[in-house]
Amino acid sequence: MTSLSTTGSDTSARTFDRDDMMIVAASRALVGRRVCFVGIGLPSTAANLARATYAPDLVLIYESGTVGAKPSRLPLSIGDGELAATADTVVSVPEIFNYWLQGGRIEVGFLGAAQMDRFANLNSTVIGDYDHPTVRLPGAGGAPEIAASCQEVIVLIRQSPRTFVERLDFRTTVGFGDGPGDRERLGLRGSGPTLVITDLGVLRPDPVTCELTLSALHPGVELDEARAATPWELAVAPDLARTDPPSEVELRALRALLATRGGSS
Amino acid sequence: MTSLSTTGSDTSARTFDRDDMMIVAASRALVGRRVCFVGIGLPSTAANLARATYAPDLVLIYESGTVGAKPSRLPLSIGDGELAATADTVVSVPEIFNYWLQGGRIEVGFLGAAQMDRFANLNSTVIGDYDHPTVRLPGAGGAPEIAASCQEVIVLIRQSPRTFVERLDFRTTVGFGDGPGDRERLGLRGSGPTLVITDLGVLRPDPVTCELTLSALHPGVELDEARAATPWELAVAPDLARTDPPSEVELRALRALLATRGGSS
Amino acid sequence: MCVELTSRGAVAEIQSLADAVAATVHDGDCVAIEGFTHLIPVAAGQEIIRQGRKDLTLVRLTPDIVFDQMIGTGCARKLIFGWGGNPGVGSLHRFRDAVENGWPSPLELEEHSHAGLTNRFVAAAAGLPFAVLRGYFGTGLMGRHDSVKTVACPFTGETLAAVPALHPDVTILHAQQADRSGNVLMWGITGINKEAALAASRVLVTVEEVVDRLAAVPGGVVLPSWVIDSVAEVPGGTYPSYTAGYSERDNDAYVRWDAISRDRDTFRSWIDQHVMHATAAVHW
Amino acid sequence: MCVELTSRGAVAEIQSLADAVAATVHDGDCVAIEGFTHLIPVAAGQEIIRQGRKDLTLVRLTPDIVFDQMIGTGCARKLIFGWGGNPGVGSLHRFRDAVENGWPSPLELEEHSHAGLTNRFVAAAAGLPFAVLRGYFGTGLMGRHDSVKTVACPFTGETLAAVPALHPDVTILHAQQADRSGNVLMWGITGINKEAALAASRVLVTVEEVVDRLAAVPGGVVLPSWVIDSVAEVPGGTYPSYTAGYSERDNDAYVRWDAISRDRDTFRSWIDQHVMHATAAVHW
Repeated sequence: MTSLSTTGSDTSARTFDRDDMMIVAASRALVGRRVCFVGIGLPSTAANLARATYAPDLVLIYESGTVGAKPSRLPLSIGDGELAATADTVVSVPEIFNYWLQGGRIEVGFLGAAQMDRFANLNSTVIGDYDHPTVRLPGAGGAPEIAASCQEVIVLIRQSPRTFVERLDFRTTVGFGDGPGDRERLGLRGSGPTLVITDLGVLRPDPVTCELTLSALHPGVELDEARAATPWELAVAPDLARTDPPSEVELRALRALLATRGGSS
Repeated sequence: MTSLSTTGSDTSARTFDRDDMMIVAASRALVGRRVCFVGIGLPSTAANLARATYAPDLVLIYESGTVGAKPSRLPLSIGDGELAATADTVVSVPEIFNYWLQGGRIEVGFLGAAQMDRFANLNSTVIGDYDHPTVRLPGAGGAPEIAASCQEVIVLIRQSPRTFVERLDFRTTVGFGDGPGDRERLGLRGSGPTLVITDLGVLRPDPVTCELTLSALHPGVELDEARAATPWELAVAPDLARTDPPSEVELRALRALLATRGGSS
Repeated sequence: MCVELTSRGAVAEIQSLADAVAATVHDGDCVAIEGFTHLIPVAAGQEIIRQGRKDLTLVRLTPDIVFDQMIGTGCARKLIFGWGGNPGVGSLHRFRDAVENGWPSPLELEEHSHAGLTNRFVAAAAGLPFAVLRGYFGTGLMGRHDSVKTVACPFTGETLAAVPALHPDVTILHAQQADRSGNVLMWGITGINKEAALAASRVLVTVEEVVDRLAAVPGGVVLPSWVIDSVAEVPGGTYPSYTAGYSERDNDAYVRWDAISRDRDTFRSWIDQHVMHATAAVHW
Repeated sequence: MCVELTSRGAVAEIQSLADAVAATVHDGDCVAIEGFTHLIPVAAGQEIIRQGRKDLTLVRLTPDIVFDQMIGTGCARKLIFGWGGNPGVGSLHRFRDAVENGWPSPLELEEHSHAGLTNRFVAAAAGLPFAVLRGYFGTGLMGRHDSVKTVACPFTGETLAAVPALHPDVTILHAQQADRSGNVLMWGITGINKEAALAASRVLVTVEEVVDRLAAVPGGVVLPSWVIDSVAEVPGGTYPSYTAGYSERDNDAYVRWDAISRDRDTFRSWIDQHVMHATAAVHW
């Protein structure tokens, strides 16, 4: 993957790759948010980067029951001892799902997936037919209810014809279903995916059609590349923006965070 | 109330009244039981007497969430600090009701009431009409579900025409409902009240009719007195027994227990 | 039915008891005051009396002395409850007077078993419209109001009882400690406190003390600041109930209450003397 | 439907891991092995492999390495689960091989979301035939098996998802401590452990140590001896998972597992070497 650098600098501290940009963009999306439901991997890195930069009071909730975790190093699993040790409180799994998530107390949930369609529905179950899959993926975990009950959802997914698909092999998690009104019909109370952050740019649902619309491109990415990575006719916002590259502060904090990853990565 | 003494003794340690006999009889009913749901008052005294005598490993569960309480003094409320401090674990009220009681884990529950009918249904809600009561009683509390979900129920109630009634003013708690088959029809899973201990004797439900049948008289009580205290035609077991008077060991343990009651009584 | 999901405005504000009650409790509100035989926020209830709140729907598994006082002073229009008595002593005379004689005003009752009312809180905390339980069947509590219905298990066909979620406008609790960010710690018997807090639109917690760092204790239950609106430091605020680690239950006061509350005039002069002219926790 | 209420025979028996597994786990059983990313009873699962149990229905929110081993050695006929992966690493290759290629035997799947399977345990622990949740609607998980249905709220008319109670024949857990009476203490992330225990007919708990008196720790969860059947002392019994206060997660072992498990022969010789000839917790 090509590395880029922030404008007018050639120090290595300012070199970043597309994953870095994705994580930084996700961390920025958390500024002003209060309570975030976090999974391991990019979401956890982004949420902890937000804590380390512009959202020091962000409350992190992990599915394992840790509420208000303040890890000093990046956790490697959602049940990392560091999360429990630094949490305001550790509750049971039924309580996390029933009282905290379903109770509507979580502002933002982070999700990833193997496939996403234009209505931000997600597949993390199988590639191929369910009963005779080509690739059996891990499955739903907490994703369906995170997408149902968080007030907003941010999807982090790399953009390619393999991940952006016309038709999901399996719908694990509902974004906007088949389009406008579907979330309400299905009784899903949160607003759904308000933001999709990829390695190429940022997409937001159209307020009328619910279809994902490219609203920003990351530095060094041209519209043609985003279009090529999308098997459907990609909707593009008239005021297509350019993501600010990671600042020196953001990159330094990200490097410091990644350096804390214990064990193997 | 007249005091009696155990056979052949005139020491004051062996003097007992009818409440003592009731408590001792109830404590004996717990021998061989393992897990008991306890309310304050006579049930708590009886259960703790059982622990102090013949059932040292009896697990006491109070509605306040204390599981395995081992109070060294008689509690004055079900939320007494002594219960929490000596318990194996203290759980929430939803957990006590849903997991421990409704989950079917309690062997014996103790209940009292203001009124009882011949099918051991109980009233602890009102005397008189519900909407214009003569006496507004405290209400149901945990009683209906204790009666529904404990494997067996023991009722402790003083026997008089005021407490033993043809027709309850309000049915707070189901014993055997309107008779055979009613518990099953209502979906009540425990066996219901298998034992009613009064200040005069012991009643058990007839295995066929479910009607309470006098099976034993306490020392010093004659059948006529039990009949006079019962407004309906009291069924009497053919092998009507005589309760053994409290032993010296039982009375000494009871006195010691009552002496631990802190504050006012 | 889609329910609007909204996040709370901010972390808890630490304020005086008077300010906290003024900010969170309004005439006509549905007010749950919990604490199961322990951690009963008596001082907060008495502040509601001082502020003259009216028309409240009061909710509590076990209405006891503080509810007797609130009912006797005319704060309540309706009571949702499971067991209303003076624990270990007997009747609540002000409650009885309201129900039996309509004094000082009639009191509407929505009466449940403990398990039933507990599950109304559980459903609300869990963001569900109802909860299922084994209860009520065959009792006179069924059919007396519209908050108990039945539901069939879609797997076994079995009929079970259902109760609707109960969302108080405000839940009031007492806890041992809050930290300076407004995170709250309670331990010992915590009853239905967590569910009552998570069920409510607003949460007020009185605490024994505000500390720099919450204690690390076995059995501790933490409510994070961001689910609480107001915290007020009220040492001894549970009297004559108790706060494990801080105070003991005054059993004699419960007995004294029986005498005080039997007579309307005695009750009123007690309220005048002990509640109306006080500003914090009242010991008597 | 009336369910028979029966009390357990006695308090927990403290026995060897081999005896405990032999006593509680039988061919054809429904076996829940829990521990949410922490306290995973890996050694107990490996003892089941050593004893050659067959035809098991395995239940776990998050099947990981130990389930991969049990599936790859042919213990399982069916899997009830929510998320089956190698956390932080990727796929479970033995699980994939069973699902994708039927090796060593086909594996029937009953797949849920975490919230759904969680509530199957909750319903069982609570003695209810089903639980209600907001979930499944609009997803491919709905209608795939008969363990998700719908139920209408009798108060609002709203349609919600319902899942049936899950009663395992045996639930296996790991905890930090047991006392000599068989009371068990666990702390840290305790996941669905309490509900899984209370849902089951039999309960086996492996512990780091048997002590005279359980520690008094914040966040401790106690399961009393009278809801447990067997306790076995297996220090390090969660490796490569961890036990807070006793061991740390071996993250590298999870990565090594990826390589070991990719190839059937490598997997089989690893099992032979590390599991079949061991008697207690296996470190590798």
